[in-house]
Amino acid sequence: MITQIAFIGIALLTLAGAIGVVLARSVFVSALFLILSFVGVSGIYVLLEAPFLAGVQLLVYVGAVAVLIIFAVMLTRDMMSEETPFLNRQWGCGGVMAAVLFVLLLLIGFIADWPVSSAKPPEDTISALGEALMGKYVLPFEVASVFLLVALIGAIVVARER
Amino acid sequence: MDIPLSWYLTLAAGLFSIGLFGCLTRRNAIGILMGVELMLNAVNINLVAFGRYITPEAVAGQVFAVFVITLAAAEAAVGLALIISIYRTYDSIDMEDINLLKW
Amino acid sequence: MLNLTWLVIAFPIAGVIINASLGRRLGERGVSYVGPGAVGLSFLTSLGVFLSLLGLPAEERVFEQVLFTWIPVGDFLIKAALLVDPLSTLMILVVTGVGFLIHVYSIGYMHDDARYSRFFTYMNLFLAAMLLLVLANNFFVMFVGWELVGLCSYLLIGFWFQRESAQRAGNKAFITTRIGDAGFALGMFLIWTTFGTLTFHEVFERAPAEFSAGDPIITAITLLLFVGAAGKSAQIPLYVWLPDAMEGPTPVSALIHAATMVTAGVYMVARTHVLYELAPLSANVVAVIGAATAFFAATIALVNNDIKRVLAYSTISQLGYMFMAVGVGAYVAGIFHLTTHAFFKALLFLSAGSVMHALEDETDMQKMGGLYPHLKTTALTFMAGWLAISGIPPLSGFFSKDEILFEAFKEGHLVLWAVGVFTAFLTAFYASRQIFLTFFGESRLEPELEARVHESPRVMTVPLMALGVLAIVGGFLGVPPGAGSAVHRFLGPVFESGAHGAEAAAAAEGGVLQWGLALLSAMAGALGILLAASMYIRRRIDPAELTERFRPIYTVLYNKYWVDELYGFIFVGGYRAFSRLLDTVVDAVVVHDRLFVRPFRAGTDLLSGPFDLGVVDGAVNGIADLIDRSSQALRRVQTGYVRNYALSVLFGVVLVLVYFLLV
Amino acid sequence: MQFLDNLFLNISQVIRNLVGGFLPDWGVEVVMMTVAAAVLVVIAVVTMMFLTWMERKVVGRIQDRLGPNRVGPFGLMQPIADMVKMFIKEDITPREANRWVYNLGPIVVVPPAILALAVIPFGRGLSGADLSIGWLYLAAVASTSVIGIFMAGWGSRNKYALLGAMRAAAQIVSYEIPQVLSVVGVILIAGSLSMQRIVEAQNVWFVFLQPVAFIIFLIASVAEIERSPFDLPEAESEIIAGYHTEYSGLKFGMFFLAEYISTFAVSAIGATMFLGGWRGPVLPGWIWFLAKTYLLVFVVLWLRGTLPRIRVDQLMNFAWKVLVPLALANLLVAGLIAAIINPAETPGFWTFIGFLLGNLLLIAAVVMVGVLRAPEMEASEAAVVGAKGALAGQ
Repeated sequence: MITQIAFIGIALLTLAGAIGVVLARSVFVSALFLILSFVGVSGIYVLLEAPFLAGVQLLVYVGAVAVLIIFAVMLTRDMMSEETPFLNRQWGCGGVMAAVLFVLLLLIGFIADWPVSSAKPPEDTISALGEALMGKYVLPFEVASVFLLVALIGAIVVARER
Repeated sequence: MDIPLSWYLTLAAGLFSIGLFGCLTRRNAIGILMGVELMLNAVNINLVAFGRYITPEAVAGQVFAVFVITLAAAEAAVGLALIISIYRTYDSIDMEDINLLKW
Repeated sequence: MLNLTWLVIAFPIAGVIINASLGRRLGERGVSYVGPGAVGLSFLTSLGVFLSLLGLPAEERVFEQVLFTWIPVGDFLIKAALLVDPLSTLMILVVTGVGFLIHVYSIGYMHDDARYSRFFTYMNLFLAAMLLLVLANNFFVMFVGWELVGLCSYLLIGFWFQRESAQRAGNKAFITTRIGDAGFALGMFLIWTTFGTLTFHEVFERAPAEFSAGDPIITAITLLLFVGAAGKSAQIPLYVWLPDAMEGPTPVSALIHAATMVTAGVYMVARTHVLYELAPLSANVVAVIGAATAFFAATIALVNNDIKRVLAYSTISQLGYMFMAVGVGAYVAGIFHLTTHAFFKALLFLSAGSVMHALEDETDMQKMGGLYPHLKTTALTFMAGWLAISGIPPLSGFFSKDEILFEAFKEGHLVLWAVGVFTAFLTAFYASRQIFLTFFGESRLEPELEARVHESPRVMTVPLMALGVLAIVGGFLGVPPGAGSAVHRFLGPVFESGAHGAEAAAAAEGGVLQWGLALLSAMAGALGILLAASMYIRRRIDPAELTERFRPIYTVLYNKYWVDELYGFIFVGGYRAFSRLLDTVVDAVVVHDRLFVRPFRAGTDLLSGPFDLGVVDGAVNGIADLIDRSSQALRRVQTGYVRNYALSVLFGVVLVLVYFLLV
Repeated sequence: MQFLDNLFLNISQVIRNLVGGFLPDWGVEVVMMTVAAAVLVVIAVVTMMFLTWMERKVVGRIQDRLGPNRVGPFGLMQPIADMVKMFIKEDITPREANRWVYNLGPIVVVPPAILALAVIPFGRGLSGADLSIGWLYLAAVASTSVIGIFMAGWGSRNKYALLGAMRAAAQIVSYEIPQVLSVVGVILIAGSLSMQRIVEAQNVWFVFLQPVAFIIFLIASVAEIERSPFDLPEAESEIIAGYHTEYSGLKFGMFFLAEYISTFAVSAIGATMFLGGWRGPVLPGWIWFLAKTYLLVFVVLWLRGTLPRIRVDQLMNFAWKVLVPLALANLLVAGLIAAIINPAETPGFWTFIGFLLGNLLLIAAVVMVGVLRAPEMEASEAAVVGAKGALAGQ
């Protein structure tokens, strides 16, 4: 009961943040709404019994990605102006298509007979996750770290002033 | 477990569609990037929810969510670097101005 | 120790690798250590294998070692595996032992040759291949060794490739043996389709169980295998390459074309004796061809004047003896003769090589004579070989040859026995002729050459002496004749698997009969020697006069029955005529003109005119026009806005989702 | 003594029993959480007030002054007076400011600081919530503090405020990395992210096992909370007061609140992670904890009274070229040693010796690198000074 109330609250917060991202005139305000949405998703992870992901979500998305986006906003725009019109000319068409997609995804989510299991997640999710990352998934893990390094270098090279 | 799986799927679908809408309609390149981030978050919710509800004893869902987060971080870094580079070249990041690659 | 059998092959391979890669840098001295050293180590290993085999009870002396799985393709599974039993052990002892002596000899013989290290590379490679052939535990690995020794034979015969005759001889050997190899390969295929395996022991276990004696399939297999054996071991009709192979360096002739490679055929027949015992027809063919070859080659050797070619024909003749032995089921006798023959024929060749070395590569015996005082060591060792091959007791040739003849007689092949005895007489005659022409009588050398005649260096004469001792005492392996002798006790169990072999072993105690027969053939040999002595030493009978009296026979023999010319006429000439026919008639007239040129002209006339200009050009230009116009219209789709593309992708996604939801 | 040690736990048990009489289970949980949160907020506010007094006293003494001494005994009532002053000041909003963002800024700044207190173990079993992801939670919460600063800087529509916000963001994002990395060594030894577990693992204080990490943590933490000598975002001589230039009255007070709570929280984390937390002989655990925390608070104040502010270019170089590599090297050494001697099974003494040796080697290596590169560093310093700071130019 209480978790359902919590879910509805967090979900509404998340969706509200997302709508704010899309509809805010100012990109900076968009970014703030994005943070709201990220925090909401973090809450969803807590409800899903994934505390580690919740922490990572905050650390990476709120602490890093959002800050990066805000930096980019400040580096690329004249901060005193708000842009008009902030949507392009295909917003109507795009909106309809997105809505159609939403309906279709909902249909799939409700029609499909998901094989829900009633088993309990492991007691210590963090060690289970750590063992999975360092054991079964060590190769993708290493690839991901190399990927991050490449992205880091690439970002520096691309953004550097020549 | 008193929250049905479909609720999470609904939330993810909504988040995805909103992010998609942002991607399709924002004029600002950073806005598009934010739409992409929303979509990635929606995907992550799905991954973790499916992992929690269908294979709770394995952590595969969370592992993949970790990889997606990694990817998203890298994508944000490179994407924003590109945007800054574009801004230096065109003095604008309005995607309506950037249509060089056309007929 | 048996687990280390692979080392026997590994040492020569190591020698090959070292000499091939570092030969130039090692210099002649280094190569002289590496090449013979590798073989020496291989010999020591073989000795170890032999001793550990002796340590086992007689019935357990079979050891197989799988080195690795080589070709696993579905059912077709080939394992690189070694088979160590008394037969293969004796063979590797002979191969490495004689091979080692010949390698040592080669240090002196090949001294200062421009391609010294390459010679030893080839020799080591040959040894490795031969050992692989002998140690193989299945037909496929044996075939690999078989082909490799053929390759080495080609390389070594043509070693002095500056000489055109050497090139031709190499090609001839390679092509002739290839015909035999084709037979072997076909036989192998037939074994595979019949038994579904190529491993020796599986084939030999299943053959007697599944086929009765005289079964046509087994006969076909054995005949095909014998084609291979005949090619490799120079039997009628595929013997023609061996005399020409004398173009190679003499150690090669000694090692490959006398002691080891040519015996591969005998070895194979002995190895597959189980099959031959199931195919009496094939066994008879083997025996008859062997006897015929023995006689035939001996007659040619009577009149030949080339010191090495006489030995070559002698080799063919002795191989004939061995085939006769295995053909009549006297496998132990055949292998025994193979062993003793390896000793004395290697000795004869090396001694001949020593003579040539002294005479600066002169090979015509008519230009020699009276060399005994100059070349005492060589002459003495040569004479040991001479007496051995002539079957004079108690030298080695006597025991082994007589055992063959006795077995043939005992098995009831009286004709073969008679031919064998007569051939023994011929053998003694031509061997004696060779000795007398070379070392005795008056010198027919050119005077300035005679002054330079010198004995060979120690490195050559020591192997000669070692082989000489072996040729003299080797026969005692077969004493007392029959099942009690060392060689019978050692090899016997291998051949007892066949009922025939057991019976032969039991009846081998010949007693008086055997001694009587032995005396007869020894007398035949003595007669040959006496006849030769009276012709070439005492001059009681003038060889020239004899030639004149039997002019037709002499001409036939001197020209080697014109076999080469016959082959040339039939195969080469026939092929040429056939090609000419194809060229002038079929190709030029029918194919070119009627089939291609005229229809082609007519067709092109039609195509170039209306079709090309009208239909093709029209279609091409029309399509290009169409594409041009439609693309002009379609290019507007590429707006340059990423959002448009993304929207179209989304549209596609929605369509796919709708499809999946509806279907 | 036992009673004193468990004083607060007993109090909570009493409340639980009281409430449990008339509420369902989940209602009890809600009430207990609310009580804990309220207590934490009270602690936060009281701490902030005490710290303002303490700071003025300590810095005064360092500068050979008396500090506040008029209101109450030793001037202890001074914070109350300041608060009253702040309440009655005029609340100004710039005309061009984005009203929503401007007003939300100070409100968003405070929660991260207070949230950090939730997982800090004040005594045995005495923490708001003993999360299994303890340290990750702290890092995540700390990283969100940038958002409020950004909102304040951007919402003010003031160039100084924006510059201050960007400086703050760059500084916090940069120093977050060595801060997190330095604690990873501790987590490696303790084998858990949970704060309580980390404290329980400290038979030997981790400051002795990880001295280099402790120093890195201290420096990075001071930079995180933007205190002197890392107070560039509010460097009054360069950019007035940074992101809170436009704020006044209670909103300005919120920034103050956040800063002092952060100072306390960081010191508390340091005490927990490196100084053995509530562990100590004789006295109750929470007294030991407060003593260690205030020791670290004193060190932070001491730094302010002693060191001059560093330059912007030095700030970034120091983070990325010194602290991050050093933290990585430390992590490598700690990992190697932990792999060689399993700290969970080895007696404390040998663990201590092993890690101490590792750290000594590390320090020796750092000193060697420093000596070798000294001329080069000086040259690059000169070049940077000549070209002015990259961030200062924006």
